[in-house]
Amino acid sequence: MLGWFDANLVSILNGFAIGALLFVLAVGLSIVFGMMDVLNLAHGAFFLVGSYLAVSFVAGDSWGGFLTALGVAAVVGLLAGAVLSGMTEPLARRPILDQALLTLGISLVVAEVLSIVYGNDVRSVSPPPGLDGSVDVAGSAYPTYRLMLIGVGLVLALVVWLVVERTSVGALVRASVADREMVSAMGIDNRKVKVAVLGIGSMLATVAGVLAAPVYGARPGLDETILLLALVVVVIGGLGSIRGALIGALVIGQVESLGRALLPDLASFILFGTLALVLIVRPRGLFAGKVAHS
Amino acid sequence: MSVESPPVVSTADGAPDTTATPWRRNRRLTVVLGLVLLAVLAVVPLFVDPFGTNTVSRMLVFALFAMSLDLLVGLTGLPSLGHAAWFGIGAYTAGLVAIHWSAEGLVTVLAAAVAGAVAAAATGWLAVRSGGVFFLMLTLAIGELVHQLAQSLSSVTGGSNGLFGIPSIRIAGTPLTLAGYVYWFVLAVVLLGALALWLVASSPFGGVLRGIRDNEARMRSLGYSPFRYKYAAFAIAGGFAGLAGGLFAGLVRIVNPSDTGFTTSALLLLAVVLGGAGTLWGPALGAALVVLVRDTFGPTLDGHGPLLLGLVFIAAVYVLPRGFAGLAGLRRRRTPRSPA
Amino acid sequence: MLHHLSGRRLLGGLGAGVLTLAMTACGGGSLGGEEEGGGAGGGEGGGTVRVGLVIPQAGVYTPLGEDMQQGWDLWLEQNGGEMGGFTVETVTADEGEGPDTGVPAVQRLLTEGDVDAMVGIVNSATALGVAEQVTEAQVPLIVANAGAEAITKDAASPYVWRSSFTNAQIAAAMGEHLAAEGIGPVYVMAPDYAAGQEVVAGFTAAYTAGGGTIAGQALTPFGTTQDFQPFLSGIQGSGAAATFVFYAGGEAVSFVQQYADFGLKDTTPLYGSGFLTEGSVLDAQGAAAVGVRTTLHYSTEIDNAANTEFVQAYQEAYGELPTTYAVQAYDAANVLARALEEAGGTGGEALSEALGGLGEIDDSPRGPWSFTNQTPEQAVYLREVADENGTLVNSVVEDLGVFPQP
Amino acid sequence: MTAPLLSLSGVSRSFGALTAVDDVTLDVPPGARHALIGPNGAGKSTLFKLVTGSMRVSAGTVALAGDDVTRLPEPQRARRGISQTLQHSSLFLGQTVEQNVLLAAQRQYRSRHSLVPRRQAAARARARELLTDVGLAARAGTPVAALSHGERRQLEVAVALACEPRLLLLDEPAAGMSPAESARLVALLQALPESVTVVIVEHDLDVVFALATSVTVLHLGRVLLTGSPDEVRASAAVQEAYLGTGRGALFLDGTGPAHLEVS
Repeated sequence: MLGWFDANLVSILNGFAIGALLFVLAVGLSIVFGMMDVLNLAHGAFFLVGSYLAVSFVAGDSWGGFLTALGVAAVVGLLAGAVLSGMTEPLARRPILDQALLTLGISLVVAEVLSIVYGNDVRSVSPPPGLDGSVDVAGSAYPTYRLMLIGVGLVLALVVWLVVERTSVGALVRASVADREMVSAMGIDNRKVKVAVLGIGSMLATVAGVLAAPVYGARPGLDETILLLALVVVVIGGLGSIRGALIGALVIGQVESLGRALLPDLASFILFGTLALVLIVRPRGLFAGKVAHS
Repeated sequence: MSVESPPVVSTADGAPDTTATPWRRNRRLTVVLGLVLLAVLAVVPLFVDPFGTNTVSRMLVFALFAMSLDLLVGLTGLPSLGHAAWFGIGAYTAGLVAIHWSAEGLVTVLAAAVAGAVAAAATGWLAVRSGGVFFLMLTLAIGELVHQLAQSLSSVTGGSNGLFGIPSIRIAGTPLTLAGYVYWFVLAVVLLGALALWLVASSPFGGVLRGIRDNEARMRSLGYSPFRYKYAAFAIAGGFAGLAGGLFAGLVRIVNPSDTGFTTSALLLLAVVLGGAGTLWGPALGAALVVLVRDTFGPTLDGHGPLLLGLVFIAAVYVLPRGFAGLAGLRRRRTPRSPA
Repeated sequence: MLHHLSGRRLLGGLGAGVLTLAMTACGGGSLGGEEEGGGAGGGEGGGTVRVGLVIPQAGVYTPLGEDMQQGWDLWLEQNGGEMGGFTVETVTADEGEGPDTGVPAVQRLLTEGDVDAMVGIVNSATALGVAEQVTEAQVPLIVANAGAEAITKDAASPYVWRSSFTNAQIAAAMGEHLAAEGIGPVYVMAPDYAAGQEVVAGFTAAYTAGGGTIAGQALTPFGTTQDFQPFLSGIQGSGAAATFVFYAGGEAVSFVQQYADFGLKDTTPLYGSGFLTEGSVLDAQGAAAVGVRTTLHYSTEIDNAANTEFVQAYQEAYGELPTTYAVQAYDAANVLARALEEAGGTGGEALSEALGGLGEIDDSPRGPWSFTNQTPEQAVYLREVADENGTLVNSVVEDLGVFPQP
Repeated sequence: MTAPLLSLSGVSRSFGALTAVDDVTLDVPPGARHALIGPNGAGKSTLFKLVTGSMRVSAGTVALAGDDVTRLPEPQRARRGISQTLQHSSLFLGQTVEQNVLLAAQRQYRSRHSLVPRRQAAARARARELLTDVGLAARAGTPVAALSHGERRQLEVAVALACEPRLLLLDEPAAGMSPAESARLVALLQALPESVTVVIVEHDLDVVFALATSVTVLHLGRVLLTGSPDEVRASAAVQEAYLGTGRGALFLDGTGPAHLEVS
C-alpha cells in the first residue's frame, strides 16, 4: 500500500495541481449557469484570451509581466462578461439553446480573432522567475509552478467559500441560485446582479487562462478542449454549486492524472467514461446546485 | 434545404373546416412552394456541375440528419449533443457493408439505419432518464465515447485515417459513378426519410412527444409513460441519423472518427436551433446553410470560415428569434384568429 | 384534408419531374461522362498548367500550410512561374483540419477548379479520402506531407504520388540506429491515432529486429492530452534507458517541455521522429528541446550545395528558416515541373507516367532521392537540437543512409 | 353491494415533520358524486396526488375497484381509469385546444400506433364531441396560450373526460369561471353517466351542493367527517374547523356568500 502510494505520489500531487486549475476555470462557468441560467460556451475562448495575454506580456520573463498579464486579463474578463451580459439580456426568456447558439458564435469569433492576431503557431510561456525550477518529490522532480497552482486553487476556493457563506453578497448569490424570482421581488436589480456575476465568471476564465499558460501554453483549438473539460467538471459537480465545482475539479484532476497513470490503455475513454458513469448514477451531478441550496 | 414543406407541424392537424379558410390558403401556398422546391431539387444535376451537385447532396444528407435530431430536440425537448454518434455508426456500417458485402445502395443505407437505431437503443435507456443540460452532457459523453471507439478500433474503422476505399453506391448492380446519379439516389432516400419523419411527427406518437416536451408531468397523469416514448424517440432519431450517415458514406466514400464527434454534433444542434426547432423543415434548412457556409464559402475565405459561421450564429439569434421557421411564423401570426 | 395528400402528391410530382427531365439530354450539369479540360484532356506545350495547391489555411495545421505555401511560391519564383515550359496558375484551396473540409476542397478543385494536377495535403485521412476521386478524375496528386503508409500501399493509385515521407520510414531509421548503438531498453510513446500507431510499429519493428528491447509503450489520447505527467511517470518506473516518441504541433511543445520539467531529460535521453522538433514548435519549446535527437529526411543543416542555396533563398524571401514542410512542397514543384517537361502536356495519364520515369532527383535540398512505390526512397538524417547563437536548429549528426517505405 | 371504486385505508403522507395527509380512510362507491372540502392546507390536493400516484404514500393503501394500486406508477393508474384536472391549470400551452384533447383521447384508440392520418378519425371525432360538450368547439384551432382563464378550466375538464375515466378527480374545476361557465360545467358533470365516479374538490359551494351525493370534510390532513351534504352542513365539528380559520358563517345555508373564498 505504502509502495503504491509512493509510486503514484507524483501523479496524485499532479492531480491536485490540475484540479486546482480546473477549479479556477470551472467555478466561473458554474456560478454563471447556476445564478443566471446562462450557459456560456464562450468560457473556453475567454480562457484562451487569458493565455494569449500571458504570451503578450511575456509573463515568464518577470513577475511584473506575469502580474500585469493577470491584471489585464481580469479587466478584459470583467468587460467581456459585461458585454456578454448585455448580449444575453434579450434572450432571457428564450430557450437555453438560443444562448448556446449565441455563445458558441461568440466563441468562434473570439478564437478566430485570436488566431488572426497571434497567428496559428503554438506559443509557450515559462513560469515566472523563482517558480520555473522543480523540487524533489519522493525522488522525482516536480515543477514548482504546479505546486503553486495547488496553493492558488486552495486560496481561491477558500475566498469563494468565505464570500458565498459569510458575506451579504454571498447571501445574495445563494438566494439567486435557489430562487431568482425571489431576489428580484426583494427589489434587487437583477440586471446589475447579472452584469456582476457574468463579469466575475468571465474574469475567472481569463485569469485561469493566464495561470494555465505556463502549463498548457497557448494555441488555436485549446479553447474547445478547455471548454469540454470545464463542462465535464461542472456537470459532474452539479451545476451552480460551488462545492460541486470544487469536488468536480478535484475528481477530474485525479481522473486526468492518477487515472491515466494507472489505466494508460483506457486513457482516451476515462474522462467521458467518468462523466457518463456519474450521470448514470447521479443524473443531476454529485451536488445538484438548486437542490443543495433549497 | 427543405426537401418538403409539410404544413407547420405544430399547428392544427386537420383543423375544423369552419375555421380553416385562411389556413387552407396558407397550406395551398405551402404545397405550391414545396412542389417548386422539389422541382428545382430534382433538376439540380442537369444544370449544376459535379462539385455543386455534390454540395447539394451533402446539404440534403445533413438536412435529413438535422431533421432526425429535431425529432429529439424540437419535438421531444431533449437537446442532444451526441447525435453524430448515430450518424457516424450508420456511416461506418454502410461503409463496412459496402466494402465487405454489398455496395447495393438500399442495402447499405438500410443497414446504416438499423445500426443507428440499435446503437441508440442500446444507450438511450440511460440517456433519456435525465433531462435538460444533463441530457446534453450525457449524450455528449456517449458521443465522445463512440468517437474514441472509432478512433481506437483501427482494425475495423481505419482509426484516424478513416475508413477509405468505400466503393460507389450501386443500384441493381450498376455502380453510380457520376455525381448526378448519386445525387438522385440521395435525394430519393432523403425525401423518403423526411416523409417518414414527418409522418412520425404528425402522428399520435409525435403528439405525445410534443406533450412530453411541453408538460411531462401532465402526460404521466394522462396515462402515458414518458420514459417509453422518449426512449422510442431516441431510438427512432438514432435510426434516421444512421440513415443519413449511410448516405454520407456512399456520397463521400470515406468515414472519419470526426464524423461521430463533438464538432459534428454541436454544429448540427446549432443548425437545428438556427432553423427553428420543432418544425423539421426549419432545421433541414439550417443544416443546409451550415454545410454551405462550411464547405462552400469556408475554403475560399483564407481560413476564416469559422469566423463567418460564428457571425451567422450571432446574427441569427437576434434576427431570427425562432430560426428560419420563425419567418413562416410571421405570416401565420398575421392571420386573424377565428372568433371565439 | 388537403395536407394529408400532400406527401403523396409531392412524391408523385417529384417522380414525374425526374422522369421527364432525366430523359432530356442536357449538355451541362453533373451527368457528363468526361471532365471537360480535366486530366483526360491535355494541353499543348507552351500553354498553361493549372495546379491545385491544397493546404490547411484554418485549424491546427495552418502553420504547416503556410510553410508549404512558401516552399511552393519560392520554387515558382526561382523558375519564372513556369514548369516545363508551361505557365503555372496556382489555385489554392483550404484543406482545413480534416477530411470533412479537405475532401470537398479537393472535389471543388477537380471540378470547378479544373486543375491539371494537385499538390499538398497535410492530413492522411484527407489524402486517403480523395485518392479514389483523384484516380477517377485522372488528375495526378503529389502528396506533400501526409505520411500514412496506406497512401502508397493499400490505397495506392497510379495518380497519387508523394514527395514527403512515410511515418514508419522515419521511425525505422531511428530504430535501426538506436539498435546499432546498443542503447538499452527504450520506452515508446505516441498519440493514439493512425500516424502515432504507425510510428510506434515502425520503430518497434526496426529496433527489436536490431536486437533492442522495448521497456514499455504508451499511446496517449490524441488531441486532448495537455498534461503528459501521468505517462511520464510510467517511463520512470519502466527502467528505460531512453525514450522514443512521435509528437507534432501543440503536443510536441507540451511533451518536450514537460519531459524537461519533470526531470526526465537529464536521466533518460529523448529521441523522436523529426516532427517533434520541426518548424515553429521548436521556438516554442525553447531550451527544453536542446539535445533532443530526432530522425527526419530533412534539416536546414544538411551540407550540400542545393540546400545551402535553398536555405539562403528561403531566408531572404521570408525571414525565417525553411522547414521540412516547405521542402516537401518545393520538391513537389520540382518533380511536377520535371514530369511536365517530360510529358510535354498536361494530360493526367502522361504526367503520371512521366513521374514514374523521373529516376533520381539530384537537386533537392534534402539530398538525392527517387520515387519507389511512388513515395520517396531517401536519406534519413539523425539530427540534434542545438542552440546556435540564440537560434535553435536541428543540426545534422549523421546521415543514416537511404531508406525506402518499410 | 359492489366493492367501492376508490378505497383509501390509512393513507398518510408526511414531508419531514409535517404530516400533510394523516391516516385517511375513505370509500367512494361506483357512480358516486363525492366532494372533498376543507380549509386551505387541509390536504385535499395532496390527497389527490396520492390517489393519482404523482406522489407516493408514506403509509396506507390505495385501491381502485378492489385492486391495490398503491405500488403502481402514475401512468399505469391513469390507464386503469383515474383521470384528473389540476388546481393549477396544467395544459400544453404551445399546442392548440384540439391537440390538447386529442392527446388524452387518442390513448383510447389503437390507431395511436398508426402513422396513417385517416385512421385517427375516431379519436378526432371524440375530441370534437368533447369540445362541443364543454363549449370550446369554436376554439379548436386556437393555441392554448391564447385562451382566457375560464376557457382553460373548461379545456381541463374536456381533457380529463377524454381519458374516458372510471374515476374523475376534479381539483377546483370552477375556480375563475364566470357564473355562466360554472353553470355549464355543473350541467356537464351532472350529465356524466353512472359509469364515471366523480371526486371533486371545490370551494364554490353552489357547485358542490348541486353535484355531490356525499361529502368528506378534511381538516389538517385528517378526515373530520364523511356524510351526506345535509349532515355536513349541520355538523358542529365542521363549523368549528372553519371557525378556526375565522370563516364560521359560511356554512349558514342561504345567508352567507355562496363562494367560500378561502384562498
